[in-house]
Amino acid sequence: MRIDAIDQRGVYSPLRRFMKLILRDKAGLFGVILFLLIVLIAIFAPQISPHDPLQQNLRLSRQPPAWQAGGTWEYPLGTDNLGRDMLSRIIYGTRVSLTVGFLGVLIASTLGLVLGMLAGYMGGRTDSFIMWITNLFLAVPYLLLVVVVASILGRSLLNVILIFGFTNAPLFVRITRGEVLRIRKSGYVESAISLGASQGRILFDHILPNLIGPLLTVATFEMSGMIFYEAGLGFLGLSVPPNIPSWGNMLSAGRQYIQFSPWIAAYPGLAIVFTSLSMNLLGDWLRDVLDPKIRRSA
Amino acid sequence: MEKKKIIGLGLVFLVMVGTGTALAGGGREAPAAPVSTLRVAVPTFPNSLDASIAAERNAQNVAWQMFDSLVWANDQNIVEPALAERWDISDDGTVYTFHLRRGVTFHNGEPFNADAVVYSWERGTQPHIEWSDRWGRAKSVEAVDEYTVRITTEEPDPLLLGVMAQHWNIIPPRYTQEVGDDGFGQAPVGTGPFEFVEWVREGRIVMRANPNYWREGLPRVDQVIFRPIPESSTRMAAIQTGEVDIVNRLTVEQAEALEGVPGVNVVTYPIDRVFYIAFNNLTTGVDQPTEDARVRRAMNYAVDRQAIIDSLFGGRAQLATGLMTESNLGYDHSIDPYPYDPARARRLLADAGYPDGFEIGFAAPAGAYTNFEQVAEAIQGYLADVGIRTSLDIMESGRYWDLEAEKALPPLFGDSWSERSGESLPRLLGALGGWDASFSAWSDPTIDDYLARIGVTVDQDERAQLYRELHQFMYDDPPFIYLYVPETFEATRDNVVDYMPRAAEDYFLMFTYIR
Amino acid sequence: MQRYLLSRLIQSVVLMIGVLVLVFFIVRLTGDPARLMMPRDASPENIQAFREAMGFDAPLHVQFFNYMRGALTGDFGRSLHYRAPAMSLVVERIPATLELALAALFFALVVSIPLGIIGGTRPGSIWDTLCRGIGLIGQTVPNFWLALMLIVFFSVELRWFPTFGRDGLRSLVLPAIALGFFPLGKFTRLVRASVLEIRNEDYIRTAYSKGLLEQHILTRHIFRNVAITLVSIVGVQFGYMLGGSIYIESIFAWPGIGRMVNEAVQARDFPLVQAIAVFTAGFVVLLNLLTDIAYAVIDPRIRYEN
Amino acid sequence: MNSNVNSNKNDKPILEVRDLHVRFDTVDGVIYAVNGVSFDLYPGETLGVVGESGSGKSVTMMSLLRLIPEPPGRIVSGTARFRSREDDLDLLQLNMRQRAKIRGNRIGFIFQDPMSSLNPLITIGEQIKESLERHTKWRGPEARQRVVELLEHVGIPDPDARYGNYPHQFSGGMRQRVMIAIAIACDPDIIIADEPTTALDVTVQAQIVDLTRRLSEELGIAVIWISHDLGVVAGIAERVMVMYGGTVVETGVVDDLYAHPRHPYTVGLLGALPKLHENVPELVNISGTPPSLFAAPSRCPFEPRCPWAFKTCRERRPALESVQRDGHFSACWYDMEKDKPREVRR
Repeated sequence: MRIDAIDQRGVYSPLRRFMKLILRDKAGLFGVILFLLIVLIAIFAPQISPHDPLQQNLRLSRQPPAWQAGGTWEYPLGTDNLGRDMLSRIIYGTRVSLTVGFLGVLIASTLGLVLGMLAGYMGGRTDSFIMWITNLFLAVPYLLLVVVVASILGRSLLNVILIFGFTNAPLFVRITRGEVLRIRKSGYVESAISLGASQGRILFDHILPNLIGPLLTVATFEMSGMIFYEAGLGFLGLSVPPNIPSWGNMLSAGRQYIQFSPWIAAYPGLAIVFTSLSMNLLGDWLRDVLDPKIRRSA
Repeated sequence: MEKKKIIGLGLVFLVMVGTGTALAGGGREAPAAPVSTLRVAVPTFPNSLDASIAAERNAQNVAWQMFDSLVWANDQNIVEPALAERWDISDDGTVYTFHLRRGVTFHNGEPFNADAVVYSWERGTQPHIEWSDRWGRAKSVEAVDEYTVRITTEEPDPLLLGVMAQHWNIIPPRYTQEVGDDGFGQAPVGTGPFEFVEWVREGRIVMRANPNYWREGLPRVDQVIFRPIPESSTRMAAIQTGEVDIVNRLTVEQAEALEGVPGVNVVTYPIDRVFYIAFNNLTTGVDQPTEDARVRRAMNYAVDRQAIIDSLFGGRAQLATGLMTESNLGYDHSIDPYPYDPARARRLLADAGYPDGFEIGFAAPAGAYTNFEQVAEAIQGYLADVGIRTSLDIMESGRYWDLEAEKALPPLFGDSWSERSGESLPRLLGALGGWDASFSAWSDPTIDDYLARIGVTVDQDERAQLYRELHQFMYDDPPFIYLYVPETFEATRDNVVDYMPRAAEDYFLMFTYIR
Repeated sequence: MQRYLLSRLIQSVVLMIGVLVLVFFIVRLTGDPARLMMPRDASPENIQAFREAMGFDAPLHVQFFNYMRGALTGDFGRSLHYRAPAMSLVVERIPATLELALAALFFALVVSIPLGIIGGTRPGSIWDTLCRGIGLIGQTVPNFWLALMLIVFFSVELRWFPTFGRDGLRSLVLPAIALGFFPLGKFTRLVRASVLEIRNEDYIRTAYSKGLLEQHILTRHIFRNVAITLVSIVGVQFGYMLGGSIYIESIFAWPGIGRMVNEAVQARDFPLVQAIAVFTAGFVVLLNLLTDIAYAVIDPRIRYEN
Repeated sequence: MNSNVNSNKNDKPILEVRDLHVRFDTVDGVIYAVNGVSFDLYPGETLGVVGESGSGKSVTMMSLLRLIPEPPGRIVSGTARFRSREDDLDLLQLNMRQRAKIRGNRIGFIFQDPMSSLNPLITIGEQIKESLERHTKWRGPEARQRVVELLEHVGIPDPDARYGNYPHQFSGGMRQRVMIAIAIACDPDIIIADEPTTALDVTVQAQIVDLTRRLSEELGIAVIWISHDLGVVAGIAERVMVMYGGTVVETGVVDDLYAHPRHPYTVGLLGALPKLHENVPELVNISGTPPSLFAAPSRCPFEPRCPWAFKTCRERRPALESVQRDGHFSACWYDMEKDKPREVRR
C-alpha cells in the first residue's frame, strides 16, 4: 500500500549518507585521501619527480633536506649517499611498493578465492586437503618463510611479488572458506538450492558477491602488510635488486647513515609508515562501511 | 695508522734466529705486566674457534689470538720464527727442517713438541677441515726427534711458509683427541698469547692472557672479550658509547662521521683487494677489438678512475697499477697508475684501427660490492666518451658468478679479487690462468711463463724480481682495466695503543694495550 | 575435554609431518640444493663431491626417506657453517630468543591491555584517540627502523641502555620494546575492538540490568571474555615475533634464533635453515596447541564439551 | 484477576511515565523511536505492551533505567516517577550510581534471548549470586544457599548441583528460568520482561508465562510484559498497552480492549490473533510496512496503512483520549464505535 506516501523527508539522500559515512570517521577520511594521493603519486611519478631517481651526482651526496642548514630546494628532501634525489626516489619507490602490494594481493586473493571456494563449497576431502595445506603454511612463521624462500630464489621484483602472492594465499583461503560456509548456511542460498539453481549460479550469483566485502577489507590490510614486509626484505638485502629504488632498499642503505644523515633512512621510513597508515585506515573504514552490523550504530 | 718498523730478516731460507723481544715493536709506554680488558667487536658470529675450521676472516682473527704456528708473518709480510726457532730448506726447495722452540707448553699444560706438529698436520689434512687444502701443501710432516720436524713438499712451494703462518695452528694432541673436533672448536687450546676462558654462544668470547707465553712481555692486556655485532650501525653506536674498544668493517661515511667524535680514533688502511674490468680472449672476447693491446691500453686511459674514487668512495681508495697491491711481494712502486687521458685513448684507438670506436658487451654484478654498480655505470660513460659503446648488463650476483665460472660473461666484465697470503700469485693464477682457472677469461703465454716460474721460485728476492717484471709487463699489455684498491675503515677508543691491523684485515692483539 | 585435546594433538602431529615435507621441498625449490648450499665460487668438482657427501645425488624419494628418518630422530644434518649438528645449534639459541620474545610480549600486553580497555570503554574520548593512535603506529612503524632509532636516542644520546648484547635486564629493554611494538599495536586494537564488541553483548546488558557497577562488570564480565580473544592472538603474535626477531636480534646483536636465521641465510647454510624452519614451525604448532588448551581452561563451553 | 485490577485502582501507581521522548542518531538519519509515551503501572499488576518490532515498546521500557545504548540513543525528555515503599524518585533524573541501585534491586529485567543474555564464561550460580551480593546483605555460603533456593523457586531441578553449571549446559527454557531467578533475586517491585518467550518454543513459552504469573502473584511484583504476541499477553496481563510508531495508540483492560478494540491498528492486530498461536509472523493482514521513524511525527503514524484514514489523520497527530469504558484510551481521529470521524475540538 502507498509506500511512496511514506514520509521520506527525514531520510538522508544517498550522497548525504555517503558523505556522512566518510565524515563520521575522520580518520577513515584521512586514510582514503592519503591512499588516493599515494596511488596518484605512483601513477604520475615521472611527471612529478623533480629528478631522475637513478641520476647520481656524487658531488652533491648526502645533502640535507631543504629546510635544514646546507639544504636547497633543488633537492627538497635532500640527497642520498650517491647524491640521488631523495624525493624522486621516494616517489618512484611508491611504484615498487604499490606494485608489490597490489600484484601480491591480486595473486594471493585470486588463489585464495578459488581454493577457498572450492574448499568451502565442495567440502569433504577436497576441503580437508586444502585446509591442511593452508594450515601448513600458516604454521611456519610468515617472515621466516618469506626470508628463506627469498634467499633461495634470489632478488627480483617478480620473485618478491610471487613470494608475497603465494605466502599470503592461505589467509585468503581461510577467510573465503569461512564466508562460503557462513553464506551457504544462510537462508537465501538454501532456498536457491531448493529452487534448483545450478552450482555455478549459486557460486557466482549468491556467494561471490558476498565475499567481496570481507575480502576487500582483508586485501587492504594485507597490501599494507606486504609493503611493510617488502621493506623488511630490503633491509635484509633480499628484496628487489639494488638498482630499483624501493623503500626497503633505501632504508637498508640509509641505516648506515642514521646518526649523521638521518634523512636518508627517515624519509623512506616515513613513506612506509604513511602508506601503511593509509591502508590501515582505509581497511578500518571499509570494514565499517561494508559490515552492516557495525554500520547501524553510529 | 702508524706503521711499525720491524727489524726484519730479508731472506727466508737463511737460517733465522729471531727472538720475541725483537718483535715487540714500538710500544712507548707498554705496561710491564698485562692489565685491563680489551673489548673487540667482530662483525660476524664465529662458526668455530679452531683456526683450521674458522670459516672467514673475522672468525680467524678471533681464533688466532689463541694459537701460534711454526712461523709468523710480520707487518711487512716477512716470515719470522714462531714456534720454530729456525729452519733449513734443502737445496731443491722441497724439504724443510724446523727446529722447534723448547719449553713451550699449551694452555692446558700439554708440552709443545714435534708430535704436536705432526698431529696438527695429520688432523689438518682431513677433508672435513675447512682449510685442509692449506695444510695439504705439505706432502708429509715427520718428527725427526722431539724438537725437530721435517716437512716435505711435492714441488718447491714458495708460498708454503706464508701459508703456514696463516693457517697452521698447532694444537695439543691429547686434548684434541679427548674433546673431538667439535669440542675443540667450542673450547680450543693453543700455545698463543691468550687462552680460552668462555664462549657465551653468540654473545661473547672471553680470553685471558697466557701467563707463560713464550714471547716475553706479551700480551699486554690480561683479558680480551670479543663481542659479535653484525649490524654496522650498531658497531658504530657501540664505539661511540665506549661499550667496545675496537670495531672494524665500518663504511666510509661512518668513518668520516666518527672522525670528529671525542674518544674515538678512526683507523683506515688499504686492503689486499683489487677491482678491475676484465677482458676476455678465450670465449666471448675472441675476435673482438679488445684482443689488441692498444685498445686495452686506450681503455685504461679513457676512464677517470680518480674521479670515481673521489666521488664514490670519498677519495678513500687507491688507484690500482696492476693486479698487485702495495703490501704484496714484488710490488713495483715506480709504476704510476694510468692517467686519465681521453685524447691519448682516442689516438690509440685510431692507431688500432677504431677511430670511431666500437660496440662491445659489458657486465657487472649487482649488490656484491660497495657502489660497484655505480662504478660500472661511470665506466660505461667514460668509454662512451672515447667512442666505445657498451651495453651494460648489471645482473644478480649469484647468476653473475655462475656465468663467470662458465666463461659466459660478455667480453668486458667487472669483478674484484682479494688475497690473504701476502703475495699476489694466487690472485694472478686465478684471474689469468686461462682455461685452467674457473674465473679467468684471459690467457697470455708470457704471463703463463712468469706465473710458472714464480710458482717454483723459493727465493723471496728472486720471486720479488719476477713479480716486478710481470707487473711491468701487465702494465704495458694490460689484461684488465685496472680500477682501485679499496680501503677498510675501523675505529678504536683513543686509549687503545698499538692496534695494528694488516692489509688482509687480520690483527694480533698481543701487542695492543689500553692506556 | 580429553577428546578435544587428543584431537588437537593428533592434528598437530599431522601438521608437523606436513611441515617437514614442506621444508624438504622448499629447499629443493631451485632444483639443486648442492648448488644452493655451496659457495658461489665452488668448483664443479667440489659441488659434485658435496652433492655426494650430502646424498643429494640419490633419487628424490630416497633423499626424502633419509630426510624424514633423520627428522624423526631429531637429526637435521650438520650445519655447514658451524660444523655442528644443526638442531643442537638451534636448541642452544632458544633461551635467548624466548627471553626476548617473552619480554616483548610482556611489554606489549602490559601497555595494550589497559590502553585497549580504556579506549574500548570510552569510545570517542581522548583516551580512545590515543588508543587508536598507538594501535595504528604499532602496526605501521617498521620494527628495524624503530630499533635503529631507539639505539640512536636511548643508547648513543642518553646512554641509558646498552647498544647491543645480552647482558642482563638493561640490555633487554630496547630490543624488547622494538620487537614488542608491533604486537602492542595489534593487541591494543584487538582489546579495544573486543571490549567494544563485548559491551554490546546481551549478557553485558544483563549485567547492567542487575545493577552491577561499571568496575565490577569490567573485571568480572568483560575481562575474561577479552582474555579469550587475546589468547587466540597471543600465540599467533608469538609466531610473528619469531619472524621479527630476525631484524631485532641482528641489530642488537642478540644471540638468538632470529639472528641465526640471518646468519644461516647469508652463509647459505641450508641444513641449518632447514632445522630452524622445522623448529620454529614446531614451536608455532606447539603454541597453537597451548592456545587450544588455554581456550579450554578459560572457556567452559570447550572444557565441558563431551 | 479482576479483583486485582480493582484493588490496584485504589493505590497510587508505582510507576508513572510521562511524555517520554527517545531518539537515535544514526548514519541514515535521526530515528524518532519514542515520541511522547505516557503510562502508569500499579503495584502488583501485569501490564502487557504489544506492538510490532520497531514500535518503540522495548526502547520505552529500557530507557527508564537507561539500558539502551547511548550513543546513539538519547533520552530527549520525559519523567518516570518511581514510587515504592522506600523510594519516590524520577528514574530519568538519577545519576549512574543511583540507577545502579534500582536496577536488579527494585526493578528486575528479563530479556528476549536467554541464549545470549547469560555470560557464557560464568556459572549460572555466580551470575545470580552477583546480584544478591550487590544489593543485599547475603554473602558467601548464605548467598549461595539463597541462590539455590531461588533456582528451586523458578523450577530448576537439582538446584544445588546446577549451581556450578555454565549457561551452555542449560536448555533455552532453563536459561530463561535462570534469568527470572536473577530478576526476582532481590525481591523487586517491578519486573520488566522484554519478549521473554519469543525465542522459546511453544510448550516452554507456556511454562515461562505460568512461572512469571505465579511469581508475580506470590511476591506481589508488578510486571511489564513486552511482546508482539497478543495471545501471550492475553494469558498474563491485566492491562494492555498497544504501541505503534513510538507512540501509545491504545490502552485498556485486557478483556475490554480485546473485545472492543478502538484503534484501527489494534483491530488489525486482533484480526491476526488466531494465527499468532501458530507462531506466524505478526500482522500478516495489516498491509503496508511499519512506519518510517525518520521524522518527528506530525500526523497519525498509522495513517499510511490505515483503511479508515481521512484528511485530519494526515494533518494532526491524535492524542490518547478516553473512550467510554473506564481506563480505555485510544489515539485515533476515527470513532470505531460510531464508524465516523471523531469530532475534533479545535
